[in-house]
Amino acid sequence: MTGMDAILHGGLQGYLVVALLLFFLGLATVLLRRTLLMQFMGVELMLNAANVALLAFARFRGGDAQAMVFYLFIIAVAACEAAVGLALIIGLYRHRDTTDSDRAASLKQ
Amino acid sequence: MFITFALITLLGALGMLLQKNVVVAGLCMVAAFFGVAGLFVLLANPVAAALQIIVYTGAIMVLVLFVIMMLNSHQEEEAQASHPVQRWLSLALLAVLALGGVKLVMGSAGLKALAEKGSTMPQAMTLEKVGTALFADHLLGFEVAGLVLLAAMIGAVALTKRNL
Amino acid sequence: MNKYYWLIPILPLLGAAFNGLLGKRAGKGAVTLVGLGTVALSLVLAVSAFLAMKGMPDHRLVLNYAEWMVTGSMSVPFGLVIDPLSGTMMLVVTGIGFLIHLYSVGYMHAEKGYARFFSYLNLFVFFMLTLILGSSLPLMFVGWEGVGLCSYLLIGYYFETDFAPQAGLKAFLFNRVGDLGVSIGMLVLFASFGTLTIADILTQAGHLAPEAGFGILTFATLMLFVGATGKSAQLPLYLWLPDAMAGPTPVSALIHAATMVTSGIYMICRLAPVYTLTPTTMTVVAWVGAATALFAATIGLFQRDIKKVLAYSTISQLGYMFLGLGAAGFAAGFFHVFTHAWFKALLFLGAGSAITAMHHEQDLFKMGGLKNKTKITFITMVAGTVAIMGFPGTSGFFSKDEILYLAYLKSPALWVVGVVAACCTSFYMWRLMALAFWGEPRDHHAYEHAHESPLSMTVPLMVLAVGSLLWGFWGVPEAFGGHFAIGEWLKPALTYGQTHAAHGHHEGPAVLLAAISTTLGLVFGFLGWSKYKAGPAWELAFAEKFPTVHRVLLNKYYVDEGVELYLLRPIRWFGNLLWKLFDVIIIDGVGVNLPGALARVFGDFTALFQTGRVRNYALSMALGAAILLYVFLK
Amino acid sequence: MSLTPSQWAALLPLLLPAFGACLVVLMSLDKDQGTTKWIRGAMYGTALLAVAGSFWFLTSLWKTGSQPAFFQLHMDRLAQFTGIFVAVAAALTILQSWDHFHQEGWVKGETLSLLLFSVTGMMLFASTTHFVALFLGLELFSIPLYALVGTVRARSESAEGGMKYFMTGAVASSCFLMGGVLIYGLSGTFDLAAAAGALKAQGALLDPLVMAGAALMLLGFLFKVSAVPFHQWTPDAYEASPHPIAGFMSVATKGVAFIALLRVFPGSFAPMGPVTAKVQTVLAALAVATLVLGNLTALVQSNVKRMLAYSSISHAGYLMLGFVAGTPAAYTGVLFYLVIYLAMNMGAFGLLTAFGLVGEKTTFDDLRGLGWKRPAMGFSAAVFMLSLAGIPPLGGFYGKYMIFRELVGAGHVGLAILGVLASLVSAYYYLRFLVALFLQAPSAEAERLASDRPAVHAPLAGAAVLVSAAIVLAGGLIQYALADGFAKRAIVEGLGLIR
Amino acid sequence: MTWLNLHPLTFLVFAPTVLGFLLMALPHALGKLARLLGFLGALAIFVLSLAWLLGHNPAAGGTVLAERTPWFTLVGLPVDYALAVDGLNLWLVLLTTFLVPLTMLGTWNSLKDRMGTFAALFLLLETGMLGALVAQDLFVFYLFWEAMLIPMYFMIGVWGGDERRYAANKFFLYTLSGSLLWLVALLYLANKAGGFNPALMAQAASALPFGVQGWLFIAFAVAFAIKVPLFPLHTWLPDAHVQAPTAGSVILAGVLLKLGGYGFIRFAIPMFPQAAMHYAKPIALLSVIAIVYGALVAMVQRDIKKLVAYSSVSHMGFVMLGLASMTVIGTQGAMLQMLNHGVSTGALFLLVGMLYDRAHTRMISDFGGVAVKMPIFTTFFMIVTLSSIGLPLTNGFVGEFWILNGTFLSGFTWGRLYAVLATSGVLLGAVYMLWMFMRVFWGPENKDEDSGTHHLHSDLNAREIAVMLPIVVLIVWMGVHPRTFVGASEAPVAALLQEIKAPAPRPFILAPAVREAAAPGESAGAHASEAPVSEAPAAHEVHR
Repeated sequence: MTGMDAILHGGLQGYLVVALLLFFLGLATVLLRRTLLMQFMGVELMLNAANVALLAFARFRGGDAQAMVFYLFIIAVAACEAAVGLALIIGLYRHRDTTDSDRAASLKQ
Repeated sequence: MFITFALITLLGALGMLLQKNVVVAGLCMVAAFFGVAGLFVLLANPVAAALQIIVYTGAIMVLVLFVIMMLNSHQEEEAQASHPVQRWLSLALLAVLALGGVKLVMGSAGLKALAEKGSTMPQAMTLEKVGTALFADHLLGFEVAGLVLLAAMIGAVALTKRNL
Repeated sequence: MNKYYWLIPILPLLGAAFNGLLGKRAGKGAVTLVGLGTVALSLVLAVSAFLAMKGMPDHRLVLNYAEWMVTGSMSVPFGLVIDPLSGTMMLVVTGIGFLIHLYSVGYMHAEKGYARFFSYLNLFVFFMLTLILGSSLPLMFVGWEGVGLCSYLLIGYYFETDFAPQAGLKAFLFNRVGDLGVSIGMLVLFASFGTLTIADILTQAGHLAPEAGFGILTFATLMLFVGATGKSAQLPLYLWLPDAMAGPTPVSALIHAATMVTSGIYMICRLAPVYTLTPTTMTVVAWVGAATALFAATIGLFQRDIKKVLAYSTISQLGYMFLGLGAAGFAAGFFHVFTHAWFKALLFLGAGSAITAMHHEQDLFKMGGLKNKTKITFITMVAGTVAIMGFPGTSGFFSKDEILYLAYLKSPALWVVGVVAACCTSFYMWRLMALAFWGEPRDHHAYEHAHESPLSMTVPLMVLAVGSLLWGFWGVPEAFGGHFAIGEWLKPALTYGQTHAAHGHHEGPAVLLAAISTTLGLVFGFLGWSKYKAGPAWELAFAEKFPTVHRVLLNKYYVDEGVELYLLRPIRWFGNLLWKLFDVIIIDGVGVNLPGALARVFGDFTALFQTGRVRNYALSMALGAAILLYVFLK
Repeated sequence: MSLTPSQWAALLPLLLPAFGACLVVLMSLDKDQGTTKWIRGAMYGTALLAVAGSFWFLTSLWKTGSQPAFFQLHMDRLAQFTGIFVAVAAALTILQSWDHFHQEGWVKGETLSLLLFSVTGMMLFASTTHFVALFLGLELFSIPLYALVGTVRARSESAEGGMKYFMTGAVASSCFLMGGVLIYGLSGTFDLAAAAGALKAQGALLDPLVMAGAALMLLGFLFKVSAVPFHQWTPDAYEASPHPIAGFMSVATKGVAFIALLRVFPGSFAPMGPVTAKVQTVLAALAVATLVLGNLTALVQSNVKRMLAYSSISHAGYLMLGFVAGTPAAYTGVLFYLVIYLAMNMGAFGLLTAFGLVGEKTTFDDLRGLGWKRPAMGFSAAVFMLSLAGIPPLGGFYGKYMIFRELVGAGHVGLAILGVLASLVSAYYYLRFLVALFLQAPSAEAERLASDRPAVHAPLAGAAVLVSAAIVLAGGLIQYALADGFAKRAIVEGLGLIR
Repeated sequence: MTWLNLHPLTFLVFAPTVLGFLLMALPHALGKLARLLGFLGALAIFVLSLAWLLGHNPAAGGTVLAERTPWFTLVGLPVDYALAVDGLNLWLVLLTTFLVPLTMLGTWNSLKDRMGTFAALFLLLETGMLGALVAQDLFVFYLFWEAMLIPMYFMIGVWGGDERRYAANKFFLYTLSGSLLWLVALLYLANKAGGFNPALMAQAASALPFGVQGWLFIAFAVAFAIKVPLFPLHTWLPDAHVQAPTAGSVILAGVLLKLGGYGFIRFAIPMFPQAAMHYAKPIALLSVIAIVYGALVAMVQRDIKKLVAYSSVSHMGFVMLGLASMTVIGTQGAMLQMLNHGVSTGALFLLVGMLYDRAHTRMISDFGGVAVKMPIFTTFFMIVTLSSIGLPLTNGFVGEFWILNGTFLSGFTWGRLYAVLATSGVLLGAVYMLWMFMRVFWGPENKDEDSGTHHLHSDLNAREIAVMLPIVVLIVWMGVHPRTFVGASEAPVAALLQEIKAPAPRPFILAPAVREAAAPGESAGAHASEAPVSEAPAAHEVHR
């Protein structure tokens, strides 16, 4: 399989393209959305993109268990980030009564 | 199959990006996660697929949705009236990066070689393999991951609760 | 005895130190004793040194005592050189200096700063002797600047007044302009001769042909001459001298008539062998001298302040001396220095005596009729006046005549200028005499209390009067049957073995010239006396008839005002411009503060990127990612 | 898998803070932790003890010279150096936080425990070349820090700063992760040193995905060192966090990130020539941007903590110049600089506590005249500020000296000139600190407030400041011991770079 | 005791620091005690330095005391802890140790608070100055050079006038800007030479292309020129001087400025002889401009202290001119002029300080007739003024005379013209100093209620007289027997100039051959200064 074929038919390149696009969609969410929760979801998406790439590589490395272990850790870390991130968002909401990141901009210059 | 799951994933993500309603956006993301889980199945990795659904969709996304409800921020307060520089620069940048990424993937000789070599290699990811690797090679990582979880827990509590 | 000759200048210095530091506590008697005693001792030593010098085969005594400025190729010692020129001058300074010290005892007895005055006076004698005796140009320069300093201090003696400090400052600064010339001259001479020791320079110069080193020596001598115009109040640096009359009268007599102002002439004589090499300079000197003589004489015509008249007269006479020098008559010029020292000191002291008599009234128009009250002063003043006008047989006659004769030989035009100046001199001197001593007293109150001065003041007057009348016979020229003894006497000091400098007298109508100038002088003297003997009425009439001429002359051609307007103000303006524009705005503003301000502006600008919105932060990170990827994948 | 005693000794420095953290958490379960003295004392004592134990084991390890490597850990000299570095920073932070949180009116064990977790993460982060461990270490020290920044619940800015730090940090770690995954994908191993070797063997050094992976990993490090344009979280996070935490972040995060950068790029990736060249190019460009932007923005700050934040950004610029020079001596300079920087910045932030400045904002006006009131603190402040500006004979000068020297030696004269000009600009705002302390009289308002408030009593923070000042002075006086005896050995024996 | 025998210079340099830190540790209330201790310590150091430096002097010009021991390498280049006192710095060291206690005594009551800290900073400053003067390794020199900034910064900033913060910052940043760029050059050269030994660095420099040498020299020269300060890098000086407390001004003028000139003669010129000669002309031109410019600007100042500050610019211009001449006479003149300026301008600042302490104003227009109220003060001021304007037999004359002669004789074509131009500085010096003197001291007493003169109630007291007397003695001594003060530097200077192959002095040759080439009757002025140079340079290379 080469080129477009590989992408379209589930070759390694295909997974990577999906991973990269997912990654950039996540980044786009962070850059374009202003609701903190959305941005947070964008970050989760970016982590997930890394997961897709990781596991795709693992598959093409003959089912590398090392990568699978790393995937577990990444999930754990993602959960941690979720916990702390959401806690921070809640903390901010308590003070400002908003989850609009653009309105949480009193620290500047 | 691949193209289906890939589309589910990407469209879900795109929907999340574009959807004004946060709850709906969250649901779009759940779809994307399902798509990813599908991809994992295609990658002969049912364990990962299961974990993806359990942890991501089941735990993280529920948590997020819960917070969304709690904070009562169903909708963004204003439409996407962000600064045009931010918006257009972001879009331009993302476009360039995405195109560049695709080109990169296609132009990578190493990747191509790997793809060709890897398609012939054994593929299955079993729990046994994972367990061995986890407890033989990554004992340290395992412990550290535990610490990360503990720290995150303490942190989250410290941030939201008056006392432990 | 040689070992102790360094005491000649040092003794007055010690006197100055004593009077300056302890004088106030020691009391007047001690001050007088030390002030006069040190000068007297110095005089005695000077006579001894003079005799010792005469005993030397080549009439030259060079004494080195200690090193001073020694580095690299420069070696300037502390040393003395005594030869006929400096020896004579040394005697004049110590002698007349002593007389003036003596005179001051009377004149200054009531002053508050008695000790300070004597300290300055002694210091002046020290510097003057250093100037004269110094064995090297820098040492001479020590005296040169030092007498300027003393002049400054003495002019500013009445420092609580408005005018005196300014006059002092003016004197110092005009002198400094001249000193600039001397400094440059020294630089050139050192670069030319490799030494600054006078004897070495002169010896070397003696072996050079005229115009040796082409422009260089001309430049050097001209620069030195600039110094001379400053110190000797010649055009264009004469302006300070009239103002210097703000000082006490003995100061005017000592410094601004007899000694310091002649140091310019002395210096040129000292360097005569070098000047001989530079005819261009000599011509310049002659013309500057002649011009000054005439210029100052015309100003002197209508001055009302008795000391001002004498001041301009001094400037004029100094001009004569330079005229003499320029006409290659170093001896003649110096001869006039010598005679002038006597009669001008006499005139100043006489004027001082008259001023004291009139209770410090200096306006001639307010004097009058003093000849009955102050006999000695009157008689001695007459002696001085006839001497300065060149009455046949007096000292002034011989010295002035010699100069005019030499001037004629150089250029008849110089002679004409000289004669006109001489006529003016006769006129204003007799005007002065007539206004002060003849006629009716115009200030009766002052006149009633007028009295003759004490002995300490009149004795010097008498001594000086005799000298004024008789010293001329030291230099009777050949035309009048003499052999110009002073010229012979000074010759070794003026030529330093220079052979080509020995120029014989050309034939010329010497007697005829003398007759013309003397007659004219007498006529103008009589005119001055006759028009004023009854009071200033004639002048007032003249002023009405020719208002412009009178006003211009009375206001000294408005030179002071011109200098202020066209020189000093622009300089101050320029200084302000440099400061406010260049320093504050350009260097500090543009060079120093602007970068600082720009940095702040840029800082304010960069701070704008810190918007506080996390999306923007993420964008900048994405931008950074793009940059990283670009660089890595390029 | 059982560990040998020496391996335990090497692991203990990491374990002790983690144990300490758990213990402190247990103690803080007490409801009266904020009020009961002995519990507070026990919490702080435990934390200090944990850090001190870690320090003790590390120093004894350093003394024996053994450099065990097991699991994914390389407890080599560089790791030991890092451990000591972090332990000292943590100890100073703990001392300062005692006073700071008392001044703020709340004391919580969680902050200490989070700090200790962070310490463990940092030590791990800088002592491994295995990407999995690296990533876990990164997260282990980042996540507690996110929480610590947002921990001042009384202030809305605190949560805001924490949120910003978290959001940007999460993006950066995603990128870092993606980079690592790409490297893994093409090399087949998570061990970066092995990966570099494998890639070289495959001839895949120039593969675009490898390059992209390296670039994304670099991004992760640059974010942590707050290099422009990844720096924008820094001022906000510092301003938001409690003073001691800000100090700890500015010092430890940056230091550890630089050391990990050192270990990964010039260290593990050394075989990858093209990558090294690219890193130097990009660091040169970003260092210029960092120096210019950091210094110029610091120039116009009126808030002391923000000024210090921008100053820490600009210091990242100097340190990056050391990487541009790229010689072992330059890396030694970087380590030396970090040590001094640790003392300078911990000291500078400690001053805020020592002076008892609490509340929303700390402006230069609040500092006015304080130098004379507290002479020892004032003296220390002068030491820190002048050292930050790089004025000899203080420690900060020698760090810059080594870096600039190697930079010039490597032919980057232009960069060196830019660097010194940046120092010149920085001197202005550091002087401003001293101007406020010594050259200005306190405002009437400040005098009034001071008379109302009880006298500041911050003995521990004061002690921390004095210790920091002593380190800075020592860095100036016995610089050779610190540079040749400590930093250089970490580079030469730890990283295996020989000059 | 053995340690002291081995490290006398270390003791001299660091004893002030130790004492200074002790004083700093004294409680605030003991300020007066600290002041006394500081003074006594400084005095002791002066006495020690006199005893050691003049007592140990076996041969004039040689090294008097020296220490050298390897210090550190800091992962690479070796730095030697090398200190030495030789002919070039002997008297500058003594000037420093002399001025410090003298200034302390002279400003005894000028400060009202924080006297202890001030004394301590003063002692720290002394360490910086002494260290920079005796350092024989460029790294060590740089350390001390920069270390001087800190105490001076605080002295100006804390105890200065109304604009003190601006002035202190300006002083600090101005000086730092020069020295930082210089540091880059230093590092560049050190990398080439493999160390900071000046001799090795000079060797390495000579191997570099001329263009590089030129840039390195410029970097050195700018750093030193800022300190001197040479036009147009002088604008920090007026601010710093005016705002600094008296003691700061004295030491700033007395010693700190000297280090710039000293840096040239010790390092910049010997290390880059070719470049130094190449850039001698611009430096000399700037010096001449500084001389005239400083004087003109000084003339129009209204603040006495600012006037003196600008006079420093003018006087230090002479120093630079002398150094640029590259002749023994000129360089020796510069060496002497540095000492002169230290003594005279230092004394002027002291005197202005004494006046300010009494009148609380420094504006010229606030005074008038001070001589009536303070005769002793007036006398001292007069003497120092005369020294400042270079009256013969005072110190000012000899230095300026040598510099002018050296420049005039210089082997450079521009020498003669510049020397002639520079003489105008002597005139202008008299103008601004005496004009100021007249307006302040002479004239009718200013009876205005809030005038400065009105506030003058006492003449100098015994302490102040005791401060001024040594200065007056020095002024005369240096003027009458300058050899005492430059004898030591004669041989090193001559050796240095020979070593760098400075162009031989070019006297005028009054030989017949030259005479015939002349066009008779040409205008003398322009001719003399330039013509022989341009027409027949070869003929004039004869060393007289």
